[in-house]
Amino acid sequence: MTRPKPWYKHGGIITGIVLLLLILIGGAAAALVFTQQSPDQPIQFPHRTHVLIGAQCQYCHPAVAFSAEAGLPSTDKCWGCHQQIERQSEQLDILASYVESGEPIPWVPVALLPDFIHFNHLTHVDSGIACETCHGDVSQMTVAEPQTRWNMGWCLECHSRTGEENFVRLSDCATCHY
Amino acid sequence: MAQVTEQPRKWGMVIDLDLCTGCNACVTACAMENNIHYTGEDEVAYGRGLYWMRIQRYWHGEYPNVGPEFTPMLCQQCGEAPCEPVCPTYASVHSNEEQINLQVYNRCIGTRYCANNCPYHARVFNFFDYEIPAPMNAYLNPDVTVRSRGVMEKCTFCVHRLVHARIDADTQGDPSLENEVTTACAQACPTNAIMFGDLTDENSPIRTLFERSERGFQIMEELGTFPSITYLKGGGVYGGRD
Amino acid sequence: MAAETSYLTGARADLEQSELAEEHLMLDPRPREEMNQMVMEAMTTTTPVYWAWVGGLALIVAVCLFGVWGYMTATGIGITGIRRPVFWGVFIVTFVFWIGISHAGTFVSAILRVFKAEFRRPFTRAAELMTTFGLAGGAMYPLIHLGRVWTFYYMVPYPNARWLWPNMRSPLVWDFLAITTYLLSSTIYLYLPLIPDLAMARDRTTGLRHRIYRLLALGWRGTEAEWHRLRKAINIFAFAIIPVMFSVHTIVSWDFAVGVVAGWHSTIFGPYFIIGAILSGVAAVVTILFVLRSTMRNFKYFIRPEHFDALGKLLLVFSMAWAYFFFNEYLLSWYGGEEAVQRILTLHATGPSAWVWYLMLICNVAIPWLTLWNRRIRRNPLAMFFITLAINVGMYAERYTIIPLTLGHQRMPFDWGIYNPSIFEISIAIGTMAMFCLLYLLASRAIPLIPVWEVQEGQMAHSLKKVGKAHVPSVTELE
Amino acid sequence: MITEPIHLALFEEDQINEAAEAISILRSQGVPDRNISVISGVPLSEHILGRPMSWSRVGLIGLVGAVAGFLAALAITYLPVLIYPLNVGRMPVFPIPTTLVVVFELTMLGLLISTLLGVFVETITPSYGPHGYDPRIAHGKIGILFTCPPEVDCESYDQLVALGAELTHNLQERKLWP
Amino acid sequence: MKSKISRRDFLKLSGAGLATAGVLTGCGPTSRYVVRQPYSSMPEFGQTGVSTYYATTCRDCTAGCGIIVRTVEGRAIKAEGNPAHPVSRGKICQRALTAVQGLYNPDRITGPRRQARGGGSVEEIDWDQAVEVVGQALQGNAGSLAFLLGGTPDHLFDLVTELAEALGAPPPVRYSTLQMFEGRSTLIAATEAVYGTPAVPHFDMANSDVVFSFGANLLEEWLSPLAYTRQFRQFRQDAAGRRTGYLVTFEPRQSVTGGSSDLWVPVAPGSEGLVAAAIGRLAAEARGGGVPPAFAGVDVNAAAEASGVPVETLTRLAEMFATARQATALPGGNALGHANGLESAVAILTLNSLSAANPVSIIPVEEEASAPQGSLQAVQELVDRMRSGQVSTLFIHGVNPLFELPSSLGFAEALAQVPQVISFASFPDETALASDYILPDHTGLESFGYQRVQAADRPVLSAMQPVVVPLYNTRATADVLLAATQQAGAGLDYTDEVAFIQSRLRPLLDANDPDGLFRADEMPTFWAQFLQYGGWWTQSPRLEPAEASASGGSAIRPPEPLQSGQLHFIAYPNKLGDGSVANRPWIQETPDPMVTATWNSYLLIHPDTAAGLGVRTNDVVLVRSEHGELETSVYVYPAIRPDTVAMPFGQGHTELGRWAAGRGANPAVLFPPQANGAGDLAFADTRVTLSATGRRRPLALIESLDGVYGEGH
Repeated sequence: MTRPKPWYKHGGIITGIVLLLLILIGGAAAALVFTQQSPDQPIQFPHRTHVLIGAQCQYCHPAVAFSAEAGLPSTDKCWGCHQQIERQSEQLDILASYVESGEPIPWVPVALLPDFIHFNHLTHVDSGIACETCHGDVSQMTVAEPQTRWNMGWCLECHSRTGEENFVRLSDCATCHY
Repeated sequence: MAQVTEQPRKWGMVIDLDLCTGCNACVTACAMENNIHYTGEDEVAYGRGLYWMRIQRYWHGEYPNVGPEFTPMLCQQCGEAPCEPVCPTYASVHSNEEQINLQVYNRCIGTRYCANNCPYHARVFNFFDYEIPAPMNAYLNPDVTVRSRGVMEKCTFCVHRLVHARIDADTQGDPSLENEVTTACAQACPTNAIMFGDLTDENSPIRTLFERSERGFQIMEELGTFPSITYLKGGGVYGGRD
Repeated sequence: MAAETSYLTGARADLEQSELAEEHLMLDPRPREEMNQMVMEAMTTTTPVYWAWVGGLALIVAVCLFGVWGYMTATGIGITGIRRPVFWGVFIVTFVFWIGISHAGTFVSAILRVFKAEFRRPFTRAAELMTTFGLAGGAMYPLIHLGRVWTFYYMVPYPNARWLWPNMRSPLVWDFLAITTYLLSSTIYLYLPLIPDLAMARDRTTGLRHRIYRLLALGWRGTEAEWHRLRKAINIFAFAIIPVMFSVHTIVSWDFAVGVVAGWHSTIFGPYFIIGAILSGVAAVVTILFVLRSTMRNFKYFIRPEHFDALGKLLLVFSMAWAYFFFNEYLLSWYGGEEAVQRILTLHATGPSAWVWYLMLICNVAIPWLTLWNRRIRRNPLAMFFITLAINVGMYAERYTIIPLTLGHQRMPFDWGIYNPSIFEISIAIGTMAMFCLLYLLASRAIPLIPVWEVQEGQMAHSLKKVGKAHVPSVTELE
Repeated sequence: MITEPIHLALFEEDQINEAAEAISILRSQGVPDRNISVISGVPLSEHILGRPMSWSRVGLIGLVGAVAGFLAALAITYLPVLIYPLNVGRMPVFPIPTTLVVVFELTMLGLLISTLLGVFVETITPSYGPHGYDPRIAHGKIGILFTCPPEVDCESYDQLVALGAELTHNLQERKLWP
Repeated sequence: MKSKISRRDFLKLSGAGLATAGVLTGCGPTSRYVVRQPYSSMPEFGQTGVSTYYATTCRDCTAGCGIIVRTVEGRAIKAEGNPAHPVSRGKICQRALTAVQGLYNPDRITGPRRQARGGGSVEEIDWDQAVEVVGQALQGNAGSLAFLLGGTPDHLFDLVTELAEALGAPPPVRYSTLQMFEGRSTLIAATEAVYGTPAVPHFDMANSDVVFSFGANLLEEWLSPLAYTRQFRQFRQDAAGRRTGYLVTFEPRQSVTGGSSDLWVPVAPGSEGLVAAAIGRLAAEARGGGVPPAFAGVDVNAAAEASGVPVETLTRLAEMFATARQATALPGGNALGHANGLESAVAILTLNSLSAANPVSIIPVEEEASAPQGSLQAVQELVDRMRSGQVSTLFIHGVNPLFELPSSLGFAEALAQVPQVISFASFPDETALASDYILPDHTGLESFGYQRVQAADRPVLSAMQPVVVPLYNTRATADVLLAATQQAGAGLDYTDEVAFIQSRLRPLLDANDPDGLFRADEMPTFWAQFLQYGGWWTQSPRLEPAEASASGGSAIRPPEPLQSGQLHFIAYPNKLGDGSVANRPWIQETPDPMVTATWNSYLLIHPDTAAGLGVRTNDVVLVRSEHGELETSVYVYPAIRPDTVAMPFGQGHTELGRWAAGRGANPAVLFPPQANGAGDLAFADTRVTLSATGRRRPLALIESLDGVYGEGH
């Protein structure tokens, strides 16, 4: 006489559980991978090339010096240089088409914080924080790549290194959330 | 932020009830500054208007010697705020830097405990996602978070202005920039009945009024909340004729 | 046991004995096997009416509780009647109500066990089940009432990247911890004495049920070591769960009492709430015992008028205790003369919602006091059913008075507000009620509702002793 | 472990005195206490049956759990505010009265959960004594399981039967869990 | 400037709403859904992330307050007071604060259209067609043209006046409900009668120690609410914070001003002038030195009886007035909006001459300021012309006559007689939808212009400039008219609106006033500073004390006694003003100061009267006058005369978009078409009867009625 198989050894149930787990894990993994990839940009802007020829970050993103936001360069600014130099890439033709049409270039922001966080570039630049501290080494990037470490603990960790009396101010909720 | 070691400030407000005409300009100014949603007739009628500030109007006397008593009521930014310790998630928390009471929207899970425990009824709740039809959402202030459904909100003493003023003062090396900051209600108030300033600043015009005015009182002082707002009693006779 | 019958001679003694046996379960022993069969029969008998109830309740739970909750999550808490300044309404009232109900099991099975009140034996489990399911219903409300339920985990202390933990100074976190503790421990406390009965059921079932009971019975054989261990564990629980029980409702009361809200800030709230909770819990036990007795097979043997009688006496005592606390709270607040509190107390009695206040007093004081002194009423299960229902209505009204009606009339008359519960809130409250009934219905057919071994143990310990010319029941201390 | 055959002497539920007598007979026959175990449908204390006290560590395990809960409570109350102090309502950062509540709850939670764990662990821990079972136990019968060397068998069997026991020999060891 | 602005591109945060939703719920990478569109060319005056502030002038009433609008990346964020502006001095009222909700109102008219009147077919046209339509209309018989404008003394009025003159058309007719409610024409006429100059006088309240306000709701809606509220502050407290000043208000309904006054005297409607005259007589007697002829004929007892104010009170107040260092009497709309309004105004103004120091002064007037003010009389003449078919084309701008005018005037019927109606409204208001063409003007925050400020202590020409690029396909009415004029060859040779404005600035530039806010050698610099500062004004006050010519005032007729069952009905403007801002949700949601009501109309009624009628707050009553009827909820108001009911103006729109339409009731249907001696509507002479309907419609109140008025209120 064979004992009946316990319920948890039925093939269907095992398959179901395995499938469910796969879906959950797969979904989580896909979400993780997906968020860590650069989104499609209208132009495959080569940050690397521009850094290599010596362009400073603030040349194209000057607003960091006077406002909370970094800002994106206007088409005019791109064209200011690129109409002078030889077009070596078909990406520049895309730029040229935007210049002709006068349409804004629909960049997809990568370094984007939620609405309830009021990050201020000005103060960070003013206190000498280098761009790559947060944005990674763009000299190795084509289009901007998302950084994995942006979370509140990371912000606070850096703030806590500014010294105890500063940390009172820099750990205040209203520093970022209002 | 180059040097950040000076004494923390304590922001405070003085509201002169003798000058308050009850015009409600502060209410609208607050709404327009802080991206406060309108809620519509039915919701207002049911006590769900999102007023961070409201003017209470009581009556005194009998006809014909009858008259209103106006009290602008907003978050008192208590030193010992009853709303703070009851929040399970630190969404209502005291700012050591500004000495005000903060509401961190993204941390709020909507228990509404703080609102029950606020003796001033200064807190309002986002019962729904209130939509502002396009293009009207274009006027939303980018410095102030747009609150979503299910979070508590309240007067912030225009903390975004305070933070921006501090950043300006620090980065431009001009501390006076921070002294000029004021809240939207005080800025709008046609009679200057609402005055805002830094209570730690010796030269601040409101410091004397806040601490020493003989008309000064604080609402529900007996609860030991240590409000940051002093009201100056109105209606009485002081100094002048009659 | 029945060994003493030889002492009794004559018809009068027989009559006396049969009367006593009819009266007392403990003096009406049946062979253990027969009792086992009775319990198993009750557990396995299902009628179409039963399934209709299960189906109906399941539908109500699905629609009124989870459906409406889902709708509320999708649209916002605004579909309730909550408004400024009444930010807590039916949800919190029902929450406190369920937490109160959940005191029944612990009171019956822990306190009565500690004090060796023998009449508890047949219904400890029924009461324990109420605790667990009442808590399950109550514990949902802190989630339901959240504005953003999807972020509820901010309340859970877990390591995170934000450097932020829950605020351990908030009564809501205490609530969270206390309810978690109480839910877990009362579930365990339900489970431990169940093990021997599960073993019994294991030996009498086949198929899926057998496998489940086998798993749950942990290989129970009934050896001395197992009994010893079980008893020790039960003793630890009985003593430890009593302070937990007190702490739970005290902390629930602190949700209100720590506030500066006029009418809430009272040091008496802790015991006041506990007494209220026990009152409503014991009343709910009576209610459910009546339902069990009249619907389940063989239960008329186990649940007898003597139990209603005993519980009725308890209810009367607790009703008086509740009235004492109520009066205390009322008198001192009134005497204290704080304007806001006085105004609230006046409004409770005269305001637009005064009927709630009067309902509370009628149901909690008038009805029990007028009826429960009478032994005949106490021994009438149907009467007790209605009386205890009324007590729970009264306790609901008490919580309603304390929460929305007090919140609506705080220190600033300009900002008073009257709260009107919406259909959605009421539906969710009904939904949890249905969920409680549904779980109970399902459990009644899943586990032995009578702790047979405890009944047998009690029957072994009881005997009739001749004192002078009378035969009186006597209890032998077997432990 | 025990390879010797297991015998079961079953008594009716009201034959407690006889069962106690049977145990002393077995003992006098040279069956050590560890080779006897009593199974019953209601708890019968050792004193009633004249058995050595059985022991349990449930209490100790519970105590350890309580201490663990206590420490966990202190940790989650105090450690986070040490890292990142947040000020609420001008309460002290380490307020003792509020901590007591958390400490109490978590201590009790630790105690109660570990008591269950103790029961569970002790149940699944291999135990001494004959491992037999008879479902009639739950009918209220009292069973005495024993193993004994073959030389003492006949005499003791007779004595047990004389006391009213129903004897079963060579009981199959049944696996009851999981 | 204009071309620069039109080149400006928006930074469109198109996905921001989505991002907010996504992030606040904590799901997913928002960067997937947000597209950020940078400038294709960065305007040199806009920097990313930095606010830009533009000074302009509020157009929501005729006071002409200077405002500063904060813009961020091409979006107008918030209006704030212009600290330099002599009218607002950095302060602001609710209406101006919500200006951005007008600008971004989703119900705006997005382009020129031809339509069937009364909401029939709508046909989008382009601006060339629109200009052609206007041009053809202008080419027709000039005598049959009619322009109906709002009351604001702005550049458009000047342009249309000039245009009408050039075409030989009748001068533009103006109407402003707010000016009607403050009785501005009556005030100007009375000022001419008393001081010899037709102007809006300036009352020096700040330096007075006693102020008697006869129906002037100066804190809420009078000549210049912000300027007079500021004066009130100085009057109420001196620089050291001591309480000074004693304010007495004479009005049947306690207004915001009455609420802030030291003594509120509930006089019978229409008897304010009598009271003023009686006080004048008593004060003159108390002061000695003879009673001025204007007050000589006053019977104090009769005045006391007619007004319901005891003689003792009058005497006490008169003594206070006589002994004050400087006492001011303010003639307000409630006193002037009666058949005896002009005489009352004269009496009240004359009362000022009894003050020890003269509180009244006149601003030296520009020649335009003497242009006719809007009044009911002028509109009535227009209606008569329309009705008799003398008008072929009616141009309407800045006014909503179908809503604002008393319906008893018959404007709606007269409008039907006009073959072509061209509206320049920005919003689909009642009149715009009853027009043949809507050629939408820019809203105030999108347009250029100037406004002459009439109620300041100095000459002020307040500047208007666009703070954002026009949202829609709208066009400045001035540009449309100029283009059409050129098509019609009518001989106005301004290239566009800005050129016209600059031509009007030229005299200021040339005058080179040393006290002017700024001076410049040529127009571009002057223009730039004009826009930058938000206008031109003199740095110091420039007031000429007004000398009363001692002439005898005519006798003031006492008000007609009420017939049985009748009540006085007083409509008053509150936050909603003339109702044109009723489509802004936050002005609707802002509570009324005295009633705390939002979003709807209500009828203020004395508790005793309400009890007699058997109604309580929130009950609906039927209000009936000889000329019409309406239904509204009641608010039992303790500070109103028992024989008077009052109702705010501004609700009761049938159109004007989602937030205004179908809300409340419009008291204009009750007004009689009678005018007072100066041609202003005698709106306060309305008599009504009330009847309860048995229905109940709760008002959206901020207050708890139970809490404030006790249970059962």
